[in-house]
Amino acid sequence: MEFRPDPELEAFRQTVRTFLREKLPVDLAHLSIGMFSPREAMSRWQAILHGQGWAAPSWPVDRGGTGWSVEQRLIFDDECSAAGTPTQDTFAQKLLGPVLNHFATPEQWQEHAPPILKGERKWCQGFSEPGAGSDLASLRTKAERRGDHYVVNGQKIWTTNAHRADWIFLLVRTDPEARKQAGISFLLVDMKTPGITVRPIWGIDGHHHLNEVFFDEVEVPAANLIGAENMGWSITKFLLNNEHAYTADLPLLKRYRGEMRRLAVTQSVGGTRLIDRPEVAHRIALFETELRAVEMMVQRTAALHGDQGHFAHAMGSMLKLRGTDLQQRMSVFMVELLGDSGAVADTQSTNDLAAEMFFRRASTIYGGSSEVQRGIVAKLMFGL
Amino acid sequence: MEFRPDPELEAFRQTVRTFLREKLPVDLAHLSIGMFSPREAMSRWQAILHGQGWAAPSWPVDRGGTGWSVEQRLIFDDECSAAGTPTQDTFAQKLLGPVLNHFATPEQWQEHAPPILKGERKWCQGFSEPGAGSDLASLRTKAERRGDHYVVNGQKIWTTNAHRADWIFLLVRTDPEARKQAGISFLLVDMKTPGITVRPIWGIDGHHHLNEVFFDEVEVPAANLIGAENMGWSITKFLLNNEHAYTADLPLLKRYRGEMRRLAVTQSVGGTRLIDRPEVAHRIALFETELRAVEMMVQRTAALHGDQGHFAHAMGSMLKLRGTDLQQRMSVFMVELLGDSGAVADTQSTNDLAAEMFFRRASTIYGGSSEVQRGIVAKLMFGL
Amino acid sequence: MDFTLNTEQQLLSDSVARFIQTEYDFETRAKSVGSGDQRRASRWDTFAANGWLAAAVPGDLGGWGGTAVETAVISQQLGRALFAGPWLGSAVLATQVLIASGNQALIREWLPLLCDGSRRLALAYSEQGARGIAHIVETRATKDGATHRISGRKTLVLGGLGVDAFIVSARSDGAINDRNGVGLFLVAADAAGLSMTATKLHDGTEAADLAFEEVPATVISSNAADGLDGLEYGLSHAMLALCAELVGCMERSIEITAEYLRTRKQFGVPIGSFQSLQHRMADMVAEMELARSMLFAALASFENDDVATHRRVLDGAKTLITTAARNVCGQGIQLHGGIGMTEECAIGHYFKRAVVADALFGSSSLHEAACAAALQDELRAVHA
Amino acid sequence: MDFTLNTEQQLLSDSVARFIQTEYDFETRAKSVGSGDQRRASRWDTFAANGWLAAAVPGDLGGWGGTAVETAVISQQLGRALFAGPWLGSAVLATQVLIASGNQALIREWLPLLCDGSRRLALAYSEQGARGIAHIVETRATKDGATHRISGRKTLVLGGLGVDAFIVSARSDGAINDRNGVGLFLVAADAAGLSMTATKLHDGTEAADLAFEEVPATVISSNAADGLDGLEYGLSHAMLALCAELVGCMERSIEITAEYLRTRKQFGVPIGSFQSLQHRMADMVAEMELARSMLFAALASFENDDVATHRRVLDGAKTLITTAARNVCGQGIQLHGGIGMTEECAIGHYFKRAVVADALFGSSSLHEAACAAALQDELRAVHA
Repeated sequence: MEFRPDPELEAFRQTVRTFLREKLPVDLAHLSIGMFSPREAMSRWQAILHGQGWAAPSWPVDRGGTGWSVEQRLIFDDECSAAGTPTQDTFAQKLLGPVLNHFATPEQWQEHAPPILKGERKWCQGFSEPGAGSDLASLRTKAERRGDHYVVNGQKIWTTNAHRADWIFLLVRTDPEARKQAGISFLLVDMKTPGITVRPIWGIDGHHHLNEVFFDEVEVPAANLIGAENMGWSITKFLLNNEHAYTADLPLLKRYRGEMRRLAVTQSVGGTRLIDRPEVAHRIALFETELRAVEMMVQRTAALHGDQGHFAHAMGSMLKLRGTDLQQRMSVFMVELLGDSGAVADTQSTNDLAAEMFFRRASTIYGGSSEVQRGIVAKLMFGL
Repeated sequence: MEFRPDPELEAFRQTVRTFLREKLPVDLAHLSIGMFSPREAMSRWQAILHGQGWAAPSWPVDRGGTGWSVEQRLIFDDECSAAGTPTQDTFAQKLLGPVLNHFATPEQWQEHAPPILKGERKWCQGFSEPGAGSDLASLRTKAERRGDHYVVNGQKIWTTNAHRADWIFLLVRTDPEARKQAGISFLLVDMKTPGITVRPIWGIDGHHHLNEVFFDEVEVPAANLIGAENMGWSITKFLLNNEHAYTADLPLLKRYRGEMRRLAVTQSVGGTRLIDRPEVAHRIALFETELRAVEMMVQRTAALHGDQGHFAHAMGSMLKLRGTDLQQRMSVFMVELLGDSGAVADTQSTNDLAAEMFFRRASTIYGGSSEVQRGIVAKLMFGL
Repeated sequence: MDFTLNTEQQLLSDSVARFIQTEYDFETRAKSVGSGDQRRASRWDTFAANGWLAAAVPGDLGGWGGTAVETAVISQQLGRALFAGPWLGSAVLATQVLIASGNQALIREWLPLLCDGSRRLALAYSEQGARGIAHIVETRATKDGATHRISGRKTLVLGGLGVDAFIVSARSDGAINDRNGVGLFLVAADAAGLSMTATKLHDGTEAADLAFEEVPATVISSNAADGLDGLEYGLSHAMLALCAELVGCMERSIEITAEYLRTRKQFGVPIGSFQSLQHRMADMVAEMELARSMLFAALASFENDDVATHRRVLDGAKTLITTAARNVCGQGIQLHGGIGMTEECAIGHYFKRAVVADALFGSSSLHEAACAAALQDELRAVHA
Repeated sequence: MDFTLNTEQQLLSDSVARFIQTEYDFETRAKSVGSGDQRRASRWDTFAANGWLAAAVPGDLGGWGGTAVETAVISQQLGRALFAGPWLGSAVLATQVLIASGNQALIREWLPLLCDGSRRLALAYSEQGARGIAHIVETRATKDGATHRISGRKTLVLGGLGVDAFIVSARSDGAINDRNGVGLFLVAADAAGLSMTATKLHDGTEAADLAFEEVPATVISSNAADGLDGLEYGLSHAMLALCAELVGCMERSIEITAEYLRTRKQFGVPIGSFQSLQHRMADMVAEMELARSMLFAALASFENDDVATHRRVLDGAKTLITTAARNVCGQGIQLHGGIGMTEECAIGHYFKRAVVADALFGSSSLHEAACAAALQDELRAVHA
């Protein structure tokens, strides 16, 4: 056990910082505090990363990635967040990517990976269904094999960015007889295929990120099946088990900290700056302490590297529990710090923070709700 | 809906206050902050109350009680608490009393009620068993009818003050064939009966309040059976459903408030009184606000009077949940306010508060744990 | 005290409930909020015809002679439906401030018109640097012959769109924080030099920002102490209304959520059968009942106590109740899962109202600090 | 950074674990704590023989050359067993303050004797009006020829019974709050004018209160700045030890509770099958892992950062970790039910240790206030 900073990682941080200073266009920086970047900005930024050879921070070198360690990737994310870069396409990079790299045929990989690396194709994820939320395996969208095609019928919901995506990766039921997990397959579908209808879901943050996606006799080439038929559940488990150190969204929490500090010194009440009010300083200081603990918990989880044992998995769940809870408490307090304008929806300056706060109510719901995470932790840690 | 104070109740409060000022002996006042008063003090105080005609605040007039409304009793308790009187025998007054008044034969009443009123006989409650905590109905202590006696064998646990009590009221299994609740009876037993062994349980507060009580072939006259054989469970439900407005122990919370205020103005750090430190004032002010809400919730519950409907019952459970949680948080903070002496076990001045705090960890366990209360509320309020 | 509605109050409550049921269901509300034409949708004529606008206006001024209790009864019902019209801003806040101002001439002139719904006022008192605290005022009033001229900016003028005139707080003397020097003025909505920016709050309700440049104004109370006292008294009345509204919000949130738990299935069973969710619901309803109790405590204090005491209790109530509302409605979203995050589901709107409510009339942290300061003053005075 | 124990650390950890297992189980501990003869039971010879007393002593001073990390490794194991001997007071606190004092002559004289266990020191620094804050000192030191004379009172001298000498902080100049004027002195345990009162803390550990009346003392660091700096540096080391100990406490509390949940039955099933208890356990372990992460963050800061920064991080760590320990161990009692309230059940003792820990070296509220003040200083300096 040893807590001196690693000089190689420090050097890496400097490299990233220099790159960002030199290569991040001013008009792409700080476009939003937490939510998705505009599609156009993402594409431009992805192309710049591709030019640098940093197109896929989480992929291995022989697949066009950087081969970075989890620690390096956390530093990269930290610096990108501080510099305010656009986001990358998380669905393509972190969810589909590992699946392509691990399960795709060479032909499949060649068709789908390069457009991701270059920022030319955006993906969305078709997992949840109206009747299958926390109980994902009860999904009912079905794909029937007819010749060299699957014909897909059914409905997905909560599909983030379906309206901006080019392709979707889908879980479908290919064997209606098999029990729950057993009959599920993993399918890649072009969003332009006839029979797909995207219907917007407006969120309580006043934005349109989520969608319903309807499939009506959608023909999908059988070549778009990843892995074998009916092995979709094990692919899903592989995909969901990947990123334990990321569940707390540390860069977001750090941006919140920055925002609070900014408000504390720029806002005042009765001529007194907020930071000079003890109750405000007290609250922010407590948040900062907790954030420091979460940050170290992320480091600990990162240091478990590829470990897929019970403890790593449980740490991912615990990080999500604590990180998202902190997210929600911090963002509510940020809005409180706004004072009167914290109530107002239509001013650009404050709307970002309030919309961000409303949006983050979902953090404890998606990606395995807090209730599901508690169940996982109890089972993994105590066999309860 | 109308919030003006009731002049009759205000006048009643003055009457109680005058009585306490005139009749409470100085050497009986403020003997402890929260826990049981010494037996001797209780007896002397009960005799004084008896002389005043106030021996049983919760009993009807024709049974030797005061016939006070719940509101009057709350005022009486409030004033007694402020004046620091010894406690009355809760087990006799509030648990056994209503049972005697409702189910006892005239002979039984005549034998047991007057000694309670005069303070001559102390009672304890024999309900819990090692295998029957939250699941009370699974109790196994059995009473076999042999002629005009029952013979009791088994074990009770968590028996508060068994070592100081003269009698015990017991739940026993009289029909081993019947299912759970059905075969239980309610029995009164003299603690001097041969075959009863009391073994102390030392608590984490360093005190001996609790006991195990063992019954080995204990002969109890059949005349000591309350109600019919095997109707003990309905008596128990009657007894436990009685006092919804009391579950939060409001007088205790008010004493805590007084204690915090006292510490805040008498203790200092670096020459600054605690009350002048913002973080201390902030915490106490928050507690006081919450206490004010609990106090009004008690009033609301009291105003439901004899109502035994779902809502009154649920209010009792909610009051217990919130009141005991507040108890624990306040008592922990009280100990924090003690500073260095908060760590020390053997100084009389501070030990009271710390022991009190440790003792109150049980508040969320006994009398239906918080988990049980939540289940009751969910069921009564939502049918879940 | 009496916690049940008397006959008149019950009729009042029923009449509002009937209006909600027949003319203001969630869909109607959503449409009116979306259309930007809330004033018509708010059916001010109905409010007048039913006497709601006169319910808490003293009898000798042509009202029904009710108190803040009647305001609370109406507000709670409106809170259940998330009523988005200018009830709080005009019917409570402006009306009560006008009454409390003591300017008999203006009261006699305006009050009948406010009660019959033919005229509407709004109160412009907060500023970005005041954050809802009444005595912090930068807006200046200077005497100009027979009239006054007002210059400055006001924020969060509730119900300010379409009013006939504004009541405006402005300072003729003293520094930003001084209690002395703050008066109340009446400004016609079409006065020269007054410009208005319509704003929409997160919950869809309308407000306005006002900018004053040498705007001519009529004095309501130039007497500094009277002006501020009247303003604060009216604000207290409105804070009670807001607290009652939030209790209504929580009631309905809990009902909606309970219904969802009974019908929504996951893993083949209604999710209400999961113990963790049952217990969550129990905690939510307990928090609501505690908040309702705090509302009652604040109503009682407003009725019975001196100004310093009732302000302190109201500060506490504002904090406790908005915090409870954010918790309860936030958990409502959580228990709904994804659907709770959507604009079309009612639950999220209740949460939004709770967030807006926290920003109105001063945020929780400000009120908590005020409670702490009041406690310090009290204890320092007693233990000097 | 490396979060796994290296070979030496693993050996160290294992050797302590073996000692605990073979010679210090819960019963042995209970006996030694009850007997009042903890010093013999603490097996100081074993501590010396295994090198634990020298583990964090620099190599050039005859130690093993470890750091606070080695102290933490040992403390965590001892925390698991609630070790009640003078480890924290003598082996960590007094030893590290002596080292940090920079008085080479005294260090050369005492350190070998402390490491081989033949002599023991304790630190007397806190006072009732100081509450663990080092620079608040009322005890006076006056020069008297070649020696100094000390007068005043010290509280909570950990491990103070049976030591050979005390390190004492005393003020030769300045007011109670001044950082200048505080020096460190060595006072023989049998010095004239020194009187000692043995105290027992809630967790059974021993401490002492000291009263000094013109007690002759040797200067360790009369240089005011050096003395206080050394004292605070040693205190930081001991705070880390205490935090590590609490992580050990939480680990064991959770293990004990999990085991209880698996075996204890109610309603015919192990209580660990109830979802609400499973989720509670998940929250407890998540809180523990967050606390462990905070410990690591504090260790890292102590190693890498300047004094002002590491003190701030340690202030945060002390608060976050003692709060976590009180929560986790308190919930441990709750999940045990009645049995958890008894002296003979281990779980309550872990809670008691957490309560004592909060009072040591300054309570949570003081440390939180210190964090808030540091944040204010930082932000004011940047945004003047």
